[in-house]
Amino acid sequence: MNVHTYEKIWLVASLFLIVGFIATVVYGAAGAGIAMVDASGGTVDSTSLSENERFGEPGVERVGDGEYEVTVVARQFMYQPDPIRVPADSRVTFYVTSADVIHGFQVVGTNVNTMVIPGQVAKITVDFDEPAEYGIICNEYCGQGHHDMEGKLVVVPEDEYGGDDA
Amino acid sequence: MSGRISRAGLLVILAFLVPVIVEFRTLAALFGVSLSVGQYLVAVTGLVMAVLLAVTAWNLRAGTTADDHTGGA
Amino acid sequence: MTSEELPGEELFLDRFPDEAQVVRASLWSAFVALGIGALAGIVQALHRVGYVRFIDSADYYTVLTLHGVLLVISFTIFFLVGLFTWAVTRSLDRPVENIRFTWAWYLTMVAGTVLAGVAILGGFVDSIPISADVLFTFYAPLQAHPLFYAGLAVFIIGTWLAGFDWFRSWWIWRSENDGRIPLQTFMVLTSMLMWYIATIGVAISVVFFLLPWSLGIIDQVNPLLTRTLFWYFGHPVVYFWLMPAYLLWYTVLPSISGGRLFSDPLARVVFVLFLILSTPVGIHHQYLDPGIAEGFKFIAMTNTMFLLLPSLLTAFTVVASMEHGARQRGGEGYLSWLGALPWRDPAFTGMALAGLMFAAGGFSGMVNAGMNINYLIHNTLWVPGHFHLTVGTAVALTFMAATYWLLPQLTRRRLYSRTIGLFQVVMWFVGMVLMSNAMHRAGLVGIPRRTAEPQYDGFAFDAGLSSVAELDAQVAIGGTLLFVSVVLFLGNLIISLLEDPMEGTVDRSLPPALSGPEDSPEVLDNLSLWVAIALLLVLLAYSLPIGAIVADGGLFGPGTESYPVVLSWLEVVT
Amino acid sequence: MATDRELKEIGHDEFDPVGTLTLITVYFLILVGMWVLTYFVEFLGNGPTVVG
Repeated sequence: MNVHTYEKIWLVASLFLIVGFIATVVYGAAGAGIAMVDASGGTVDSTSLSENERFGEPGVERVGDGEYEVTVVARQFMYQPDPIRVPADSRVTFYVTSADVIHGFQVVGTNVNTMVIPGQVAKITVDFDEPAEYGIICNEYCGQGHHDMEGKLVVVPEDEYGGDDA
Repeated sequence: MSGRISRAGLLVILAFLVPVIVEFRTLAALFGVSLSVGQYLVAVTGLVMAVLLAVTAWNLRAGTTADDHTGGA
Repeated sequence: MTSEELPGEELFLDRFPDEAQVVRASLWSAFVALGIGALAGIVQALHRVGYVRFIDSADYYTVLTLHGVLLVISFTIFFLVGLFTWAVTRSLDRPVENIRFTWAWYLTMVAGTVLAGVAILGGFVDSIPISADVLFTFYAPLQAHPLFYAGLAVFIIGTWLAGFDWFRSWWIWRSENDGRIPLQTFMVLTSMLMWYIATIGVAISVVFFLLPWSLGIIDQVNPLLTRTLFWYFGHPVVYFWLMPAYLLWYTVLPSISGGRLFSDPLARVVFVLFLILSTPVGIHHQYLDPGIAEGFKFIAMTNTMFLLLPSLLTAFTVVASMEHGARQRGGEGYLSWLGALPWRDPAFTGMALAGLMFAAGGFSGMVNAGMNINYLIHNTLWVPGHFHLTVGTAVALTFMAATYWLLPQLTRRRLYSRTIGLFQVVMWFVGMVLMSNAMHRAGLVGIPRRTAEPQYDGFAFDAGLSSVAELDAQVAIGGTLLFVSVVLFLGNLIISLLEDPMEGTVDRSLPPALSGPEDSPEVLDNLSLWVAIALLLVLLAYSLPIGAIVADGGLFGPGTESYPVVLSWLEVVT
Repeated sequence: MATDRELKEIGHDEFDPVGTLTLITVYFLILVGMWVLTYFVEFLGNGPTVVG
């Protein structure tokens, strides 16, 4: 095959680019510690969430020193609980599932973003260092009221954080 | 290049300027310069004028070589 | 071999009158879809930014479904079947084997489109309990009327039959001719093989799950499974849209530029890479899905990144072919040769600008492919910003530009106005620069896609260096320019057809490549080998994830109900 | 229509796509620059992020 020298140079540069992209993403995972949402949340019967041990009562629970678990149910067209209150300087694990169709769960302006699929539990852990107020939006079309589906996440200063009941 | 820049070529050059024009304020802000709307308008008008002048100068330099007329084939 | 010239300068229309009729019908079907889809597009753009609102926000999603389905399925694929019929017929220089069969697949596709279209349009009329506000992605458990799924299935069967038509022409050609597969036919065949492999996913999803479920035969489906099957098809379909544009860039654009294709062998390599790599990547649309292990996502990312290779190679080969044209026209220097290109020709300028926008879309696609960076941009406006550069410009603008070039040989009419044509393609470019630039930036600050409202109640988006209002203005102005551009395109075309037929002929022969097929290894034409490798990669990429999804949630899901998106059944709007 | 005086035939061996190399080098640099900006500034510079 008759490949021009310049084109060979470009082929090598392209491969360099591709490997560079993959290396960056690997750095993000291994170096910066970013984990992908995966299958570790398990599955759940979305037709009987109220009887489910975890999702029967969506809310915030303190599970350790500075560690919290937040159970969220997304449904047309709201999140439970809303707002979600957690203290600053905490490590929060969200368990998010849907009671009906596919939704999104995106904390606006951050890198916290996951799909919410009925039958699946999205489990994501996030460190909140500073007090802040965030909007939560559904970023997957979920029906005619999709644009009304929003929630709030409030990270309150540690000393103002009252209880686990959100 | 020997030829002049045709009107079609100028149209394409101006089209290329559009992203620069619309994001001029953002670009400036990235370098720490905040422009008022008035300053922005002056700046982008200047930018377009500069390009038009450059094209005219180029065409004068290149003389009167005809535009290309081929196309489609 | 790559570009057998039609004897003399005979028009395609004269040499293959029956085929030209099918090609024209396909192209017109595409343009009807383009017109309606563009109308839906402008309604949406202006509603979404809050400038002009005459539809209810609940109906926004009907408009969005119409826009998505008509433009990415009907417009692109009808144009594709027309172009591929032209390409196979002219590059093999033989008529189709049975013109009635050819019309049969065309009519099957039309029937499918009408069925799905009726289901979607039903969403506008409250009194009709038919609707399909499920968007182009139709994720269960949102449920459309069975007509929607049936229409989709019928449409895809039509494309399968079309592929058979082209394969049959090639099989018969092969029995009568020696040598390499002509380049255009090679491109059609590899694209169709990719399509056959890719549509397995959507066929299984629709036939075994969604259609029976919408008819009430089965109670529930596994939403993650049907979603995964959708994306099994949903990524390669974007290459299916793109392949006709590539075919035009490789075989027509060099000639319009006044040059010759730089390398026929590399063009073949590129299409083989697309055949092999297009399908085992779909999970990159599901980086943020629960229920799929990180390792599977990583494999999908690796495949996706290597799928950049054929596009990067294309960038070089196509630009080099244009440069060859420019130099033959007297262009010189490192960059000033660009001035020697035929910028007055709307067919050239359209395709060149489309290619440039594809280079920009390539960048945002690289970001989409980067697994963990999806936390930043997944389902934000960044994503439509990206694909309006790829399918919305690289493909759509190339198709419009190519239509200017194809028109005389298909209709014996000259283009009514080249000036309007030139303005039209430049206007598309400018409109898309504004719109997609704003969308990308809006996505980076977290503004979502697919929503009817510009703002939310409980918080405001922070657009950093600029403002949300400025981004909205760019979307509105850009969207308006795009709509005007489509109107100019269709108007120019219609007026051209009303003019008298032209005298004589036009030269539409395609010169052979600089480095011809004789330079390429024979193995490139061994299609069975590439199909086998493609299937193997699909098995490697998908058997474990799909196995895990079914093992965890069951074939019909861990428990879900149905959510028909039908106005009169669903009383949910708050 | 045709501008024959300018048209010349350039064959495979006498054609060095140096202009293409120039353009594609510029593209390469833009890609690398934009990637670094998007990944390290826009993404990693943004927070909070999913860590588990």
